[in-house]
Amino acid sequence: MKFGVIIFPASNCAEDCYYVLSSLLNQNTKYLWHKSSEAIDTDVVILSGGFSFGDYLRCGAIARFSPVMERVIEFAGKGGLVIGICNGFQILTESGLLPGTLMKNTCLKFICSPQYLKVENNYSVFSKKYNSGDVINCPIAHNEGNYFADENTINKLEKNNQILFRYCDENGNVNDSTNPNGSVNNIAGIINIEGNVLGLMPHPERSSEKILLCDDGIKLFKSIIESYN
Amino acid sequence: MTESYKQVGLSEDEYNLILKQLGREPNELELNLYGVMWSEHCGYKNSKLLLKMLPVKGERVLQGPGENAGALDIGDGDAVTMKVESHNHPSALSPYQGAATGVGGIVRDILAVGAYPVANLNSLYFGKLEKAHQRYLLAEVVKGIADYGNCLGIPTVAGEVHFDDAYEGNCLVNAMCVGLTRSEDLKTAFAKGPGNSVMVVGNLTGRDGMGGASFASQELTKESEENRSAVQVGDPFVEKLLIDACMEIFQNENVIGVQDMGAAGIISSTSETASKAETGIEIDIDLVPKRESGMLPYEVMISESQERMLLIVKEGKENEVNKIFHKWDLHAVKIGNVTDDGMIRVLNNGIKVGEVPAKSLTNPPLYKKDIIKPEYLNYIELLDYKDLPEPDNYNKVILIMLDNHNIASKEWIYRQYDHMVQLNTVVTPGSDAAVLRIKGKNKAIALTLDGNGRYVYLNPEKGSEIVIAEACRNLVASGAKPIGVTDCLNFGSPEKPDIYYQLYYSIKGLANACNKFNTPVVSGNVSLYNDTEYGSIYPTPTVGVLGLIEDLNHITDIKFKNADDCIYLIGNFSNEIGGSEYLFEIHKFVKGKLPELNLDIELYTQNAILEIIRNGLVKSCHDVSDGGIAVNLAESAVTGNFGIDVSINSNIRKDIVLFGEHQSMFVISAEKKNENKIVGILKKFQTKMSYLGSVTDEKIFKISVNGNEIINLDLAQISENYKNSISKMF
Amino acid sequence: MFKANIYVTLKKSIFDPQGKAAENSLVTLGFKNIRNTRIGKFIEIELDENDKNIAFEITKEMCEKLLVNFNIETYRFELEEI
Amino acid sequence: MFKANIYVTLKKSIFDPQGKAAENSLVTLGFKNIRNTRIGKFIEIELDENDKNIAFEITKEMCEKLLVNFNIETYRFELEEI
Ligand SMILES: Nc1ncnc2c1ncn2[C@@H]1O[C@H](COP(=O)(O)OP(=O)(O)O)[C@@H](O)[C@H]1O
Ligand SMILES: [Mg+2]
Repeated sequence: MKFGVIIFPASNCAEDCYYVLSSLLNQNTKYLWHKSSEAIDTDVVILSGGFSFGDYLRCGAIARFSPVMERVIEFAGKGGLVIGICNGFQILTESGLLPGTLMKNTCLKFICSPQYLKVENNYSVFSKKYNSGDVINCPIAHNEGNYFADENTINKLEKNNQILFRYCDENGNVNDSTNPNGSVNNIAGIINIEGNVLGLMPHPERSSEKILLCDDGIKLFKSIIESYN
Repeated sequence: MTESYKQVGLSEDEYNLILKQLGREPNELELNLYGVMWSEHCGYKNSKLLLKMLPVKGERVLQGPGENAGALDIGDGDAVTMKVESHNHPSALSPYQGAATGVGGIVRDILAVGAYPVANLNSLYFGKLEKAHQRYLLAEVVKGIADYGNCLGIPTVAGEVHFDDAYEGNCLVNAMCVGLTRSEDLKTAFAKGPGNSVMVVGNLTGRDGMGGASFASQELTKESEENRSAVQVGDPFVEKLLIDACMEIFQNENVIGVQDMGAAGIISSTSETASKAETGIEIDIDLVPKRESGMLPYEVMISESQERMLLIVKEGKENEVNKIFHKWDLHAVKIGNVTDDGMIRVLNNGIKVGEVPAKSLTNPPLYKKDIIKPEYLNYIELLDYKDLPEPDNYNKVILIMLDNHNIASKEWIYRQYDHMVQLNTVVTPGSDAAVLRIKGKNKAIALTLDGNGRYVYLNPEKGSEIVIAEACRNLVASGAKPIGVTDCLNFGSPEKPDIYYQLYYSIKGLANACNKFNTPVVSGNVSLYNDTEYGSIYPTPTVGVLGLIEDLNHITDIKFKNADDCIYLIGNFSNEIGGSEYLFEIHKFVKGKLPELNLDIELYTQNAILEIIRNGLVKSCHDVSDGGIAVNLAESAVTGNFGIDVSINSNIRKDIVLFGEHQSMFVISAEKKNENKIVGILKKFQTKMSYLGSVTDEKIFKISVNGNEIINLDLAQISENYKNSISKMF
Repeated sequence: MFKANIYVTLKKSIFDPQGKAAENSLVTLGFKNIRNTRIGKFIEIELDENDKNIAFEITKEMCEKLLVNFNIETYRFELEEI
Repeated sequence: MFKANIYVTLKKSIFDPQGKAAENSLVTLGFKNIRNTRIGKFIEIELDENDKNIAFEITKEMCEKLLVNFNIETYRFELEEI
């Protein structure tokens, strides 16, 4: 399976994703340059975390206009798999590939911390290797992870099972006290209606190895690889 | 002309020296260049001779002081580079920008030696948080460090924060950066090869931080508070591009020398690189890409615009270099050439506007003063413990101690730092030291940044020895062998005899300890003139120490891991509590004798601990420091989420046993079955241990002294006081 | 030549934690009689364009394409001759 | 009752990396004839105060005490009766 990891100026988690895919999972992985307007020739595209264009103006707002994004939109339209992690999620919402907006955390601070997530369902290509209802640890590190969308949109997301991950505690409780950033309905990650585009604020690549925290996150990547084979 | 030297911060003698060296009067531009280059900040006039006491050589030293950052060999051809630097004055005036640009500056120092920055650390000292302005400073400084470092994708993995009235008018913000590279790829800052090109890369040059360098060498006064153009604005986005572009450019041989542009911008980077290489540099300021129009030549020369670097590039390779910067949406512009005449020659649109010998700019007069013992040191150590009432409720005392901001968890701060990016941070903030694994190798590095102004104030030499010893202890407790030091000397005005004495003896103390532990000083920084209307800060050397862990299995942290593990104490009690947090918090004294430190015993004990860790015999290890054994136990219990049942025997006072900051002391937890093996190893190092008790499933924190139970608290309460003390201030 | 002064504000219906935090601090400082504090953006751009109508169109387009996120924000602007 | 519209901008001499980045992006999007893009804050506060002079003083004080960082920023405001 071929993975492409996009490098936007200041996407600082691109190398981390690359490392997990190529060194830990032995996948054929390459970088995609933000200025490239060539058609995407990988099976999966990853928009990694970081601070594309310094997160100036609004997170993801400037990156969305990079030439490569036209290609990503085209690729997603044809059913290609796209994952946006953290800043990548922000770029996906700015570019309209996913609904909603990531606003400032309600605490108004950057939060870097281990974080429990509830896997809402395992029907998605991105969550196959989990069981529905699993509680996993997947760290967060963001200033703007407060997911917002209007009621209508939220209702649709709920109804269509597009919410893949929610913030919770160690025992899977999903409520205000287990919501780190103010996201509507504790939303941590969603997919588009077609199911081929995933955006999530937590960093699965940061919990992909036992020596660092835990390896709960690697199953997300393994889910994709398995569904391809 | 005659009096204008004063305006640029030079003395009459210094001005006369310039006249002699030039054989004529300097013009205004030239005078300004001397002004910044001969400031303490750039020229180290008052400190350079003292710094010679520090050991700088060792089998692992690849690059010592004199380069942008020091470098140490960690085996297999890998090199770790590091440096710490102060941004105290800018942070006092504009805490957010001051701290942010402090991070930016130190990262460029690491970049300038050709290394990829892998970790940031910081050391922060403020007045007490009960005061609104100090809360503002803390919040802004932390946000500045976070916003800048997080954007760069460099994990901020460790540091220290202290609160004491001594820093009320003059906070300390020291930033440290650590880089990783291959030994053969280390870069130096030499402008070699006449004919080669001098290029500036990165951001445009504007009127930022005009005269910041000489400004940082003056006391803060009401007037300088007005002088606010000295504040620069950071652009972490461009810095990140600069890092990525430089890493790419370093892969070929076109770049001969690299120098970051920090204090005194173009003039310091050109004169330093030329002076080191015994060459000269001619530049035309008209070629410097500027952000503002109408900048005067001296403004261009000394501007402290951030995110710029100077490159010495092989003649004819300018386009290749520019191409790579272009790819990253940056420019690389040729502004001049290396020459062979030893002069820094400044042209403006082809017309010469100034010319001075490079070496004369980089060799200011060096001063050595008489060393006169300050009056206060004659009585500060006098303290009769009989006058101190012994506490009657130890539950209350330990809760107060944990609630003390100097001791309480710093989680509110480090949550704001991305400490995980780059996927190397094995031990995250909140333990004794941060541990980063080296990808693809079975080894890791441990890092800490530490200081103790109160100790150094009470006894500059001993206090400074303790600072190094304690930093090394943090590494050892993490399973690492300390291998090298970077230091930042934060002191008051060296023109005051008391301060000069503190500086001298502090450096001597650092040297004693570094010699003993074989941890040479590979880089550092000096920040003097930390005085305000209220007086000088405590003399505060902060030291960043690097440790090496040669097997990932040896990585150790402070958390208790399993119920029924045994808790042991290693080391001996000291009967002195001068300078301790306990004495300060409970009895409100800053006096007395420091706890005894014997450097030989310290070294044995550290080696013993390392040996038992390497034999896989310990579950957790934590050194005794601020707040003593009681706080040490509470930290391991809270972070591991276990109770303890411990009893200590000693014939000294209970409060001194529990809260004294005994040196060369560690607490470990281990399985009972390993006890004999541990004892056996300790014997070889002439070190003893005593059994204290055990880790328990019951969430109760129990300590007895000489058979009497004097502390019995719910872990939840201990945890509440320890964890929320700082966050509840905001 | 015109200068566009663009005001980007959060939609009324959207909670503004930053405004709330600033308001709380102001109240703590003793400014008791204040409410509905909102913090938005004030963007200034100089346009090298002499026709006011064209300048108007350009500014509008910049807002719609990049400067404003219509999920959560709204905007208005004025043009000032310079 | 008054509403204070407060405009906080970076001082002219201070570099505005954010404005620069937004401008670069606008230029790439084809808006070529623009310059000096600066991004500041637009703060709205409602004051429960009927005397315009007092409202003026209060607003000024809020700016000076909290809302503006005089190291790098400057401000102006207007009051709107509501
Ligand atoms: N306290 C110190 N201990 C050891 N080396 C020091 C100390 N202070 C400064 N140095 C060394 O002196 C040189 C000049 O320091 P500095 O002006 O801070 O460097 P830079 O211009 O790279 O910021 C550096 O090589 C630095 O490592
Ligand atoms: Mg340097």
